[in-house]
Amino acid sequence: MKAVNRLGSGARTDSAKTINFTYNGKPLQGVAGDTLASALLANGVNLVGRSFKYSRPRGIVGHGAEEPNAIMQIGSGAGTVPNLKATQVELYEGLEAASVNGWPSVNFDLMAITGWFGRLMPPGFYYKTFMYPAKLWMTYEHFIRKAAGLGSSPVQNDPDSYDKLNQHCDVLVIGAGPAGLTAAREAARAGARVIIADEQSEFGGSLLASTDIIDGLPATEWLDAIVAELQGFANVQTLPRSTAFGYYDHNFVGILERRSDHLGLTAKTGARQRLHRVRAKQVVLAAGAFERPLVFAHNDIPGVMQASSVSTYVNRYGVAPGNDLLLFTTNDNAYQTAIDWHNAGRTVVAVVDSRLNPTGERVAAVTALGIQVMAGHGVIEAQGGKRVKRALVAQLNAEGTQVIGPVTKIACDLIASSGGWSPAVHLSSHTGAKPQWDASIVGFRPGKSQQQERSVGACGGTYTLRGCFEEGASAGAQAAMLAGFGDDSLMFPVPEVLDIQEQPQQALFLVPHTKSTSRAPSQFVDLQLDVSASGIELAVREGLESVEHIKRYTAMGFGTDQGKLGNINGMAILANALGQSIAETGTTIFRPSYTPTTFGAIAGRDVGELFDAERYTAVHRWHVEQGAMFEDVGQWKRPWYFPKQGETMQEAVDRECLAVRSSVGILDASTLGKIDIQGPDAAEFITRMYTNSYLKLAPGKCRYGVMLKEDGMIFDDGVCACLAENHYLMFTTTGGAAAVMAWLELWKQTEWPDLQVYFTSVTDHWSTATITGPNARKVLAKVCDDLDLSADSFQFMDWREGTVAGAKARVFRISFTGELSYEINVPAHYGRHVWEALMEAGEEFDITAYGTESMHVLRAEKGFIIVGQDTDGSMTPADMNMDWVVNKNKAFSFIGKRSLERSDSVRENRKQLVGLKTLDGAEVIPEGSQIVFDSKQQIPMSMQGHVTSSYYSANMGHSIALAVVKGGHSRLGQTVYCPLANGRTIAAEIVSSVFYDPQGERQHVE
Amino acid sequence: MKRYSGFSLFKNALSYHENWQKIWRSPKPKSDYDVIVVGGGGHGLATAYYLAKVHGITNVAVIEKGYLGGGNTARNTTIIRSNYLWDEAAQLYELSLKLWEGLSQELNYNVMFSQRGVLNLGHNLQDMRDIERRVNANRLNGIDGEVVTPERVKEIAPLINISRDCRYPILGASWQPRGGTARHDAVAWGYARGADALGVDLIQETEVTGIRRKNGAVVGVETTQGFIGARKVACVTAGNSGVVAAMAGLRLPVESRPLQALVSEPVKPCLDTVVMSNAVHGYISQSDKGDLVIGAGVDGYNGYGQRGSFHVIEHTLQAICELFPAFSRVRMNRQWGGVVDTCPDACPIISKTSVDGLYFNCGWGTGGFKATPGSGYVFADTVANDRPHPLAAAFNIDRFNTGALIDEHGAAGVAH
Amino acid sequence: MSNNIKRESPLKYFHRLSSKVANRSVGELFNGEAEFALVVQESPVISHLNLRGDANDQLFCSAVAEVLGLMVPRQPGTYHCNSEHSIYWLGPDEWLLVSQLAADELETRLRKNLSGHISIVDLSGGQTLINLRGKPKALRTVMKKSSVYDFEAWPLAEADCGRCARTTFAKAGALISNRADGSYDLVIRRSFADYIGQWLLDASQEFGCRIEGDSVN
Amino acid sequence: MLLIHCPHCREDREEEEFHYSGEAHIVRPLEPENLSDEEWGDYLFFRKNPRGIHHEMWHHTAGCGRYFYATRNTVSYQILETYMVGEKPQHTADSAGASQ
Ligand SMILES: Cc1cc2nc3c(=O)[nH]c(=O)nc-3n(C[C@H](O)[C@H](O)[C@H](O)COP(=O)(O)OP(=O)(O)OC[C@H]3O[C@@H](n4cnc5c(N)ncnc54)[C@H](O)[C@@H]3O)c2cc1C
Ligand SMILES: NC(=O)c1ccc[n+]([C@@H]2O[C@H](COP(=O)([O-])OP(=O)(O)OC[C@H]3O[C@@H](n4cnc5c(N)ncnc54)[C@H](O)[C@@H]3O)[C@@H](O)[C@H]2O)c1
Ligand SMILES: Cc1cc2nc3c(=O)[nH]c(=O)nc-3n(C[C@H](O)[C@H](O)[C@H](O)COP(=O)(O)O)c2cc1C
Ligand SMILES: [Zn+2]
Repeated sequence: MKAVNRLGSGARTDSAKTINFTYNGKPLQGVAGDTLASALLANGVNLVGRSFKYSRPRGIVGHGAEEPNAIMQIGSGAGTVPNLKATQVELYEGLEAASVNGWPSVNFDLMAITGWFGRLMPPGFYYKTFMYPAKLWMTYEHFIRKAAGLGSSPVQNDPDSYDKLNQHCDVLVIGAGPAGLTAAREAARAGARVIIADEQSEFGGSLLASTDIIDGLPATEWLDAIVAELQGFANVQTLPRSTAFGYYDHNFVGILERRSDHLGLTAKTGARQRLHRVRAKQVVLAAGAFERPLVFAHNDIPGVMQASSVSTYVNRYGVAPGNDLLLFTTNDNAYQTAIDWHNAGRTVVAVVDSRLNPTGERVAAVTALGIQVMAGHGVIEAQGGKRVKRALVAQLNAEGTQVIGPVTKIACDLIASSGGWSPAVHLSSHTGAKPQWDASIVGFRPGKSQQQERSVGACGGTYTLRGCFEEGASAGAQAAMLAGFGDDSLMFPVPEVLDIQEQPQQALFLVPHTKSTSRAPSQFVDLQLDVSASGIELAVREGLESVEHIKRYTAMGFGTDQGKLGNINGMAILANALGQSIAETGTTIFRPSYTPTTFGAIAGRDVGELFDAERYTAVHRWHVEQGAMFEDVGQWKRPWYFPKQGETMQEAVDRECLAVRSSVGILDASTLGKIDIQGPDAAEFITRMYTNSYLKLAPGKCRYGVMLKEDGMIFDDGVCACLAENHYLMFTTTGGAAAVMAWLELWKQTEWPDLQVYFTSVTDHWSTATITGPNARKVLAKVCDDLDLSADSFQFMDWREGTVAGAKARVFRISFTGELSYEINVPAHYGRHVWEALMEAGEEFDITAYGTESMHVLRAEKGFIIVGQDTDGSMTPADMNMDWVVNKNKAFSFIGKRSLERSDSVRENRKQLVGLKTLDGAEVIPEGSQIVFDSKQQIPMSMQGHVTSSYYSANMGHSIALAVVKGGHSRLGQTVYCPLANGRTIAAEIVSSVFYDPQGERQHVE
Repeated sequence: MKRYSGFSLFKNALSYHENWQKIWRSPKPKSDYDVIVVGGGGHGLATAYYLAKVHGITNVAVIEKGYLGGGNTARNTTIIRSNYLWDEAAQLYELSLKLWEGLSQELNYNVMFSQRGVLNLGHNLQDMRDIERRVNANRLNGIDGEVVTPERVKEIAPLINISRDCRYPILGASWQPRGGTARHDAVAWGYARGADALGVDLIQETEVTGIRRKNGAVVGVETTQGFIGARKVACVTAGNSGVVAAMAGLRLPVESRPLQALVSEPVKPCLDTVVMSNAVHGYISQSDKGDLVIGAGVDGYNGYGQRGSFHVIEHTLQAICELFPAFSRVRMNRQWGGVVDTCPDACPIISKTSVDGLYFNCGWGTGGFKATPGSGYVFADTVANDRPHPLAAAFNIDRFNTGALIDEHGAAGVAH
Repeated sequence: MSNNIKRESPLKYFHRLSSKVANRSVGELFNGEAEFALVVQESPVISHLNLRGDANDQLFCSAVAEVLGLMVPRQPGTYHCNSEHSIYWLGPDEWLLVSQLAADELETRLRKNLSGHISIVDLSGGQTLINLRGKPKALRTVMKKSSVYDFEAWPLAEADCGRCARTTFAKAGALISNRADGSYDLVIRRSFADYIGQWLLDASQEFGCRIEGDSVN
Repeated sequence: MLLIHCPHCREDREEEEFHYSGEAHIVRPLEPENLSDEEWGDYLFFRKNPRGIHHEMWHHTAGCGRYFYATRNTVSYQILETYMVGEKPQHTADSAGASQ
């Protein structure tokens, strides 16, 4: 295919360097500097897709972020990306592009849809139909869903990685057009740390397509110089291809930098995209403005384009998207498009100007070229199928609300329209600033600043180039000053440009037709979602009055362009239908993303194995080497069980549990939280936090405690040891460690600042090896010769400092298995050494490493609870049969005490911890089973409790379970039932929660 | 009220849609009502509808400070399910689910309730215990649900990652087939249209600024349009409940927090169910338009800003990329926030108050959309009869004094 | 304590690992010999002590100063150091001492000098000090990738003092300080060390990074 | 995304370093036993939750580990001041004009 519309090199393209790409499988050529859109237009591609609802043919209308139609699937396979706007895709060798909506087959009668079916689909039609018969809705929906979506998500994992930078700067400039560039230059010269970002591939904004002369130079040359100047500053970061997508509180701006997409989607150069998380002291918004299209009948036919886009394609890319241009405008500025088109050597059929008497300098220039200007006229309808063939032009009344003359048909294949400009108020709106209607510019200006920001240039409603320079420069200097740099005075002369005299524009939001809006051919407002002027009027007729209701009823602005093209027209049409002003009607809310932002980039590096930190103990590598299976407990990886060759989990756990009770086992308990507590008030403080008292705990002694929240419910538990006078060590659960630490600090710092006590987390400092079982002492004795381990001198609930395998250790004689146990704590850099020494010492006793699963079984055999498994935030110590741990007579009303006396806490029939013994001992009740007293009832059943922990106990030779049952403590011996999902019911007897060694004799191995 | 149907659509198309009736009137407020419902979200509108429909109380106004359904009703990720843990909550949400099942027909307005099923994923052993416990409770309460394996999860949501060697592998899930989503706006509009047709006045763009009392009893509300009298005032103002309660000198056990959500650009159907994960913290479904609707977390701090902190969005998308690595190249089109009224036990308050004639329905926090029909139903009954509906009794505000909380943090997840 | 027992520093299993420049798929670790823009050096096990006390108490300050030969930093976010010890501000009444001296010896000396309400806690096994040095751009970029803190705002460190901050590092935390040679010291927790090692290799893939250290000492 | 001035670190720090810890200045009753269930329930759960000026506790979790107070507008999210435990706020709902 020949590039029929290629004029040669544009200001930013090089026609000597060709680039091959495919579009819907067809090979095409573009040139260096092209976007996909300019290359498609160069090749004469009219149709780029079909509309969402009515499947109407659509062509490219814009040249940037505002493009609603040219939505493409780029690339294939794992690297594919859906929904890129062709206007924002830089061409690269081998690019594959495909339109996202079913490509029309030749025989497909496109207009039929808009004719009749289209009329059956006014806004809100879903809500009015598909209701009967009710059961068919899911079928209807199935078909509705088939039509859903634009492009397709990849189905393979993303091969790319993404990156983030936390940036801090004094002045952030968003947009590198004339306003932004001058702002950045002034701020940089003042010495501020400056970041300037622009969404486009190169800096320059509108200057990239400008024919202006600046400081005596062609705009693009002047541009190259200032960009080079900026890059020369050490304190400036220039970020092209970088979109500020969201403006958040306290001057936090998210910027997405596309680093390699322009090289090819599979180009591997490190991170594909980078998210800059910018905290700026001051922000200058110089994001430009969007040209507003004119809304006339069938304004969606391919070949209807934005006037500024036509100029951009001609000047910047060297592409003329058609032959015979008809320009339709309400303002002087767009006349430039006629001049550009004429200079490109193509025909300007006519300029249709809605104003009665346009006389500005550009108008004069156009007339001088011999181009016909039809003042006081409007294009009321475009005609054509897949491409504009002609325009229907008619005389309008002065207000532009009525057709008052005959309709003439003017042949053309390109209609450029300009209804004026709308400042890009998006980012300022993100901050909560409400855009303000300003009739003098026929547009919404950014509202009052809510943050340290200002909008300059076209973004603030200033449209002259000189004005943009002036505003940009002074905003840059001012922002720098407010950030602490310079004195607000300008360092550079404002660039010299020619002033062009312009006449006021006309406000025209809906071009009248000879037929009423409801009967005229569709006049599209939002092209992506097929929202038309008649749809908006219909919604108003149906009683919807709020602009937000209109948005939601018609879907206006919901698309991937977020209404950049159509919203202002839509709001004005709404205002008119409601008979109120545009100011009263207001806008919908602009929110991030300014343009869509890649999920992966927002996720950054924190994906896959780095999704969350994995915390390891000092012995972790040993566990890995032994082939342990791991369990996630919070961020920790804990060995779950250590299967031997060919063992099932149950076999491994049985073996581990038996080993502990018959000889000795070893557990890595390093993950338990440990808090060092020092200070004269330490005992008092600890006593306030636990339900029992620590005032009399002597050095060398340990005590088990339960901590409640103020609501009286169990929050954490663990042992607390007195290390020395005024010095304690508190153990917490693995998962509760951070929460307990914050809890202690909260009370100490905010409620009792006078108590003298300090807390320090020592969780990571200590590596803990628990050896447990009747032979535990013998093992320890082999590697420890400075402790008297005899039962009398080192008693249960004592701790001692000694040397274990050469390392200075704290040894705690506490037990979670009911067996003789020593928890050996050594500084973690000796952790693995000591562990291996214990393994070696234990070899003769067949010492067995066990994991959390066996630990759970062993403690359940003893009826010890696990907070978070046997409790769920609604359990008191009494519920857990642990009244013994509550000291009600302490002087200070410990945390949670008062709540234990509330009526619900003392209610009978609370769920209480019990043991369950299945009638068939081989049967293990699934954890989480619900308990009923009467198995014969109908559903809904009256549930009386549930199973919290349940195991097969190899030591007992039968299954055991812990459960909480209503009134359970007085129901020992009763039979309860667990109805399972598979229809079976397991019967079990309520027994004591202590299954093994109820007298606690096994502790006392001599 | 003219009924909607395929036929009415056809007929109106013939006349270029020029003759549709108004969905609701925009009346001037009367001086006096039997009941004023403060708050025109889904719950408030449903309350008004059932007051009129079930209890014949039609001299009712709904007063809404913005546009109808513009609060959290407009901002939620529309997940509907009833698989709550405790009996009290499960029964309330199940009543709701049953009402959802006939709601489009009841209202003659298609709320697009789509029973595409809801998966709640488990990523560690305790998650799985909790899931077992909840599903068992649901079954015995007559609520559908089952525990499914990772392989079954993959069948239901083919793009999900069930590999065992990711950071938080999926160990299983609960699956409630009757759960799903609905079109949130349509719910508000359907109830509004229904209530309006029964005579309820819907007063928009009018803020209640005070609650006038006499001898300890309510006599009406001050509004930005002046005083409006009422015998009973029923407040259903979600995130603003604390502010409204303060007008009557009351405090509530609720805190208002920003909760965020986001949508991707529309993509072709690739996720036909709702997937939620508490542990990695994200939840996702795909709308009928094709956008992925993703719920993010609650911000750490109180706020009335309808916007939140960006790091919450970052975390959510990390979770989504963890669950669905293929979505990493999909793009975020829009994000927003709502102000949710969080209760200490993650359960609502549906209650009379210490002020005669003043009622509150709030505290739905991150999960009240699914309850809209049931909440309106039991609240209307409570207001009409001045005593708690049996299913609302447990949700009395007194529970914060007695301690009889209904801790649904597990089943409520952190947010949905 | 006997000297022949094995000590393992927290980052031991990452010593001599490096990231390939760019193109590296996540998680792929290997030994390369190329030149690396970034070097992560774990110091051998040294003493880390957490010290608490009243900064407004002259006696406390002078007693600490006497033991260390260093002023107690009272200015938030600063540290002082000499050839043997460093003392970092962690909070208004909290400091970290990193020292070449054996932890129990230092603790004993301090306790002997100090009185009143204080706390000294040995954390030597629980954390490790790693130094990040390299080409300025690489270093700056990786720091920006890893932490929300604005390190560029710091003045250059001097030989005997500089700035420090406890802040986030990836999804973990760290005490970060600058050194006179332009490099950064990080004190991180042991249980997060592997994660941080992995993070650093990943985050610096565009430059190349190598982790060094004496694994056993 | 808040930028919070930690009065201990005397620096503006990123929100990610902090944890919000609820309403400030709620004093624990000295003798909980003597409170009625209502009074105790009020202390436990009932909060001001204002729309506007709010005094709240923050914890500099990833930083100095200290708690402090902040006066923040819950609508604009503007932080008017941060101050130490034990200090009184300079800005109150009254001083800032109506609490919106
Ligand atoms: C991001 C997000 C996601 C969520 N996802 C889910 C989900 O997936 N599933 C689910 O079940 N729930 C979800 N929820 C929760 C759900 O949205 C809410 O619980 C539910 O919509 C509350 O409905 P409502 O009618 O009570 O409140 P709203 O819809 O908020 O209505 C309250 C109304 O009261 C008005 N009002 C307030 N003050 C006054 C006053 N003084 N005068 C007059 N009017 C006033 C407000 O303007 C508002 O319109 C989510 C919420 C959010 C924010
Ligand atoms: N006479 C008229 O009617 C009229 C109307 C409008 C514009 N103009 C002309 O247009 C120019 C306006 O200059 P300007 O500097 O204000 O704007 P500009 O349009 O030249 O530059 C704005 C730049 O901001 C970028 N941008 C926008 N949003 C962004 C975001 N979120 N993130 C990153 N980058 C973003 C754009 O890509 C663009 O490059 C002047 O030359 C002016 O004369 C004239
Ligand atoms: C379920 C659901 C789906 C949505 N889908 C879209 C969408 O496709 N496009 C869009 O722009 N916004 C979408 N939104 C967001 C709304 O535009 C809007 O942001 C949200 O309702 C909050 O209102 P506000 O932004 O006006 O405050 C959706 C919202 C919800 C609740
Ligand atoms: Zn701090």
